[in-house]
Amino acid sequence: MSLDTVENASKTPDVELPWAELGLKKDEYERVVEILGRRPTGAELAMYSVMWSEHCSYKSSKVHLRQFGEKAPQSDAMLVGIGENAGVVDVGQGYAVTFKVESHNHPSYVEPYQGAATGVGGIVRDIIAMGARPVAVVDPLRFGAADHPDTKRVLPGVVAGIGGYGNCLGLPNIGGEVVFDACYQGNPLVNAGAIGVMRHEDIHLAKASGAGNKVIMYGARTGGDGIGGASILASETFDDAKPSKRPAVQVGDPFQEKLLIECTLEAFAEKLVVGIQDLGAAGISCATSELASNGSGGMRVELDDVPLRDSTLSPEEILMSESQERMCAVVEPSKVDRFLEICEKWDVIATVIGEVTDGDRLEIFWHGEKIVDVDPRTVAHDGPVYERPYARPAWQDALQADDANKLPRPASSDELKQQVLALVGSPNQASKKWITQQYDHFVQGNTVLAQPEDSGMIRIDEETGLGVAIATDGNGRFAKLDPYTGAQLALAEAYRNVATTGAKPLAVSDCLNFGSPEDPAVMWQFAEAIRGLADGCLQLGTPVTGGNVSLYNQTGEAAIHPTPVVAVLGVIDDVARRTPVAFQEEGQLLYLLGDTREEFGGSAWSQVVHDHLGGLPPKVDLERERLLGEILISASRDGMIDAAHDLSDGGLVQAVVESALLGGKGARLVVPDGLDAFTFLFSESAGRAVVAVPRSEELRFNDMCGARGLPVTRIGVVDGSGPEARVDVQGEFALSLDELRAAHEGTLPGIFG
Amino acid sequence: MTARIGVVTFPGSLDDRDTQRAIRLAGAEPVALWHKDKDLKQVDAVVLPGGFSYGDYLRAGAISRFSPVMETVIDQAQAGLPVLGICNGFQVLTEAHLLPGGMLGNDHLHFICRDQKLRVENADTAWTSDYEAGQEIHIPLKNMDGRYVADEYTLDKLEAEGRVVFRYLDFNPNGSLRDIAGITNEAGNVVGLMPHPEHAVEPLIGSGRTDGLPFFTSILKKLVAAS
Amino acid sequence: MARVVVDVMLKPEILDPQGQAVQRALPRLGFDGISDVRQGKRFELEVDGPVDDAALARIHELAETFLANTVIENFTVKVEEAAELAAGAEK
Amino acid sequence: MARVVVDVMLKPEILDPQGQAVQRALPRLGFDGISDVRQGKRFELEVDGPVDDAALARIHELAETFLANTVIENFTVKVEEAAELAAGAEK
Ligand SMILES: Nc1ncnc2c1ncn2[C@@H]1O[C@H](COP(=O)(O)OP(=O)(O)O)[C@@H](O)[C@H]1O
Ligand SMILES: [Mg+2]
Repeated sequence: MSLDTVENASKTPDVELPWAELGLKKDEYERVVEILGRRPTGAELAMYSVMWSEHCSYKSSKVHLRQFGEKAPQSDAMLVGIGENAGVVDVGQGYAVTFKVESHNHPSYVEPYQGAATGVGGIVRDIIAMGARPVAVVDPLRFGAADHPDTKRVLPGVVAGIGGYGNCLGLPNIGGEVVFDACYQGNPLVNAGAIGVMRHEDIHLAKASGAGNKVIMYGARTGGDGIGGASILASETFDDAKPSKRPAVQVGDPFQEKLLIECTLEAFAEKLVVGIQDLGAAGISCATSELASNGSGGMRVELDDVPLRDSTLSPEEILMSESQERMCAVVEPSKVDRFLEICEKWDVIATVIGEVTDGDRLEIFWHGEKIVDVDPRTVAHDGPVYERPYARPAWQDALQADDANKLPRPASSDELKQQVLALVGSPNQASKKWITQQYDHFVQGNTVLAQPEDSGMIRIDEETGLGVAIATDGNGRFAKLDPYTGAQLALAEAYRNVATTGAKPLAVSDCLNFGSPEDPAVMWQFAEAIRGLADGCLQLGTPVTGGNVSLYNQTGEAAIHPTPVVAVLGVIDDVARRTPVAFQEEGQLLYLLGDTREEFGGSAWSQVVHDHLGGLPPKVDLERERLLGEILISASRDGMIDAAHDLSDGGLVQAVVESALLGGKGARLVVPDGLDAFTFLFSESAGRAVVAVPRSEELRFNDMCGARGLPVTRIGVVDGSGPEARVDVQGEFALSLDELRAAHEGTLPGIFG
Repeated sequence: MTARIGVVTFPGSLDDRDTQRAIRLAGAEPVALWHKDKDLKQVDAVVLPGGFSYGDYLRAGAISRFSPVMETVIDQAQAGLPVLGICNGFQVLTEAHLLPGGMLGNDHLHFICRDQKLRVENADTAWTSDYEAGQEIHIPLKNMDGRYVADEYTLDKLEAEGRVVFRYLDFNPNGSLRDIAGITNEAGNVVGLMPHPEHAVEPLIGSGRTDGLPFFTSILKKLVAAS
Repeated sequence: MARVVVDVMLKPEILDPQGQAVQRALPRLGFDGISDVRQGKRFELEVDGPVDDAALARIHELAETFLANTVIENFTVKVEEAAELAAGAEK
Repeated sequence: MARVVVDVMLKPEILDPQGQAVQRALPRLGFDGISDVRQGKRFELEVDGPVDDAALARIHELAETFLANTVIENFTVKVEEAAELAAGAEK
């Protein structure tokens, strides 16, 4: 076909374009025609179709996501909010931290290694684009049943890909999740998060301003991978029946990305960059239209100047290509030479591909002809907005009525003991070491806490000991039972995990993984989860700084559990005060903080022992979470506790077993008055943690909790080490650490090793 | 008087800054060296740090080994300059034939990151004199291609000449022959090992131990004594 | 016993970072005149029994479902002749 | 333009865990009758100009000094014939 220029498009209004194949709906196409006042060129159509896809335009989610802004708590810490590549938070001493979580679910099912690897690559470029040096990654993951044959294909590949990319970039992996549930069988969730650190003055934004400034593309050459718009295809139901719909997968080059990091940071340090944008989904279409529409003027791009890996690519393909490891910078003309020099130093290919103009149009040329002439705002920001219908599903009542509290409980101490062993050895509760030891925790030499701690913690200033902590949590089972509460429970857990290590929670990022928005039941789950999260963040005073929505995680009619994953970022003045999970010393007293109720809906116990999901999730009390957090932070700052572990899935017994195994020290537990042993051990009531208090601090610690009104119960003592060490629930049973370790650490190697 | 210890940055080096920090904590002066520069800036010793230089593409260390800086390092190492290769640096040293044998992918085919127990077998090298022979230490290990291999003749020779410097204890993390974690050349000035001593220099960070610091104090003492 | 070789290469449109890294190193090593390098995998399978059409069909299936991920890779299956085996012997 | 292929395989006496992993997986996938699998690397070099003896000698040297580490690996160099190129085309 001959080149479809703007001139040509005006002259030939009746030419049929393949808008449907590119994922546009009829009314959306008509809207494009209306905006342009003519039919789009092929290149323009390519841009609108990728930028207006669900993945890039958030067309189904936008109306709900607004709540994060509307309900945002007043926070002095927020330096850059939602809308940029990633949010930025002030952590004091002149430092700012940026963090974000993203999904790479669909590609990771098709090609687990590369899908996961490029997921890490993408999130890290978002962090660099803010001006920050990436300092750590986290990876919340969800797979189908652990013993399903396809999980053996997907999980090892995903883990190797995350490790392969992150390790090669030199980013310590300091946390994440691994959850197994049959609902994720055809739709594994591969979320990846990254944190970056910069000085306040180094914050950079994605905008192109200043007429005459040059637009420089640098990094990898543009190739034919990812064309067909992985972003379009991530915007539709994943349907095995249509292999042609499988998104093209790209191969990542972490080495190239490492060079990108170093050369970008060097350019930032010399103040060479006016605006910057990474190339992710929708490639050049996205980068140019976003840079231009966030800036003051227009932009003119010579597409011929884009370095290509394949000279046969058409301009449409170049615009849509999602080749990895590319960035776009806006640089003043006088600084271009220096910028290119730095790229050359790092062996990074860099080319001026255009410039910022006075006008307000984005114009793209190919072989001297104008093939795109659009208002960039219409591409980047004026995508369609849907008010999708939503309705509480008919089955919700029945699900909630199927009360887990009525399930048969262990009838004898021996049965209780067997259930404890089954729980700590179940795939979801088992040690994730087989996975996390494939990740580098040590690189950069600033890792204070990493897996399996409650939160990962990184030192950011060697002199003062300033540090940041991050935890990611989500519980699709809770969210299925009640999406509003489920989202708040995810928030509460991540918040608690951060506070348990001694850091003060500051801000939130999220990754919202759901089924098809075209299903009103899914849309209801989505709306409820957002409402819950936004209300929760308002109450806790932790603003949402950004995040990601992944819809269409669905095969046929079967959607995944609604799975909002929440990341909470915290700050700690001096990392020397951090609190670890492991029991440190024999004789220290164990206290349970918070209230324990009969709450088993969605619990690990109900899943492991009864393969049951029903009832209501645990209640959330965010004021209590805040109080618990304050106590944990004060106790760590003032040296009143030597170990702490938050209680979440698996309840108290899971937490005590983990702390005991990590420290190599046993525990003697006494069931407190007013609780039966079963509820004491397995309840999943929120707002709780267990702490180990040195005897010398007992009074002070009790006084503090009493004065603040936090319920605190003495439940036992750290006791025993070496081969004799046991977890002894007095009057019920005792299990040796060896036995517990075998159950807890043997599961994943048994399946995947 | 202190010693100047160079740390080479190859494209894809990751632990270069960490190694500089370790050198500083030991009391010596770290000097950044760049792979495209033949000039060693008159340093008294060189560390080739860990990482994935050139992405470990082709073979770990294979491309870096041909960098301009390595021309000088090879010459001077043969003339006695103390050189330490950590992880990727060790791989570069075997590719450059400054140390015998080769490095292959871990036998279990996964990357592995753990706090590794080692025995110091040779405390007479330029980099290990602050340890005692037979001492057991813990040093973080993290690698994909950590399997040390050499033919039987070479292995026997290394053993006979006391050139096995470190051996894995309790657990062989990568299938290295004869549990070898680190070796030295005949002169004892060039040492390579897979574990990362630079990540065991501060009590709060990483594994929480400081068993790696003696590497850097050993070389510092030797250099100061020599000057 | 016969040897069947399965070669697996990234599809041409897919980025091959390894091949690129090798190619970029060549000029430094003093080699020019090589305009492209692609790096792939070679599997040598020792097959018991005769390598007839049925055996080859099964190996083809093995390559397609396991040795290669056809989303990003192409493969070829070849029987290595005795002569070739000798010629290509270790150097 | 011609294509020269360099195949690099681990020396036979060196453990090849990748090959072994493939071989171990075969029964699970329902394949038997394959007694050994070795996995190596295949490099496809696109050579400008004629592939004469001089060019081959240089590629041989390239393989020996760079593409293979002869401490642990063996290699072979082959010119890929046009016929083969066609026959071995994507499947
Ligand atoms: N995929 C993963 N990557 C990194 N760390 C992980 C991953 N999965 C689990 N972890 C870590 O293992 C530990 C236990 O996980 P989990 O039980 O989910 O923690 P919690 O219940 O405190 O949220 C945590 O430190 C967590 O960060
Ligand atoms: Mg926790």
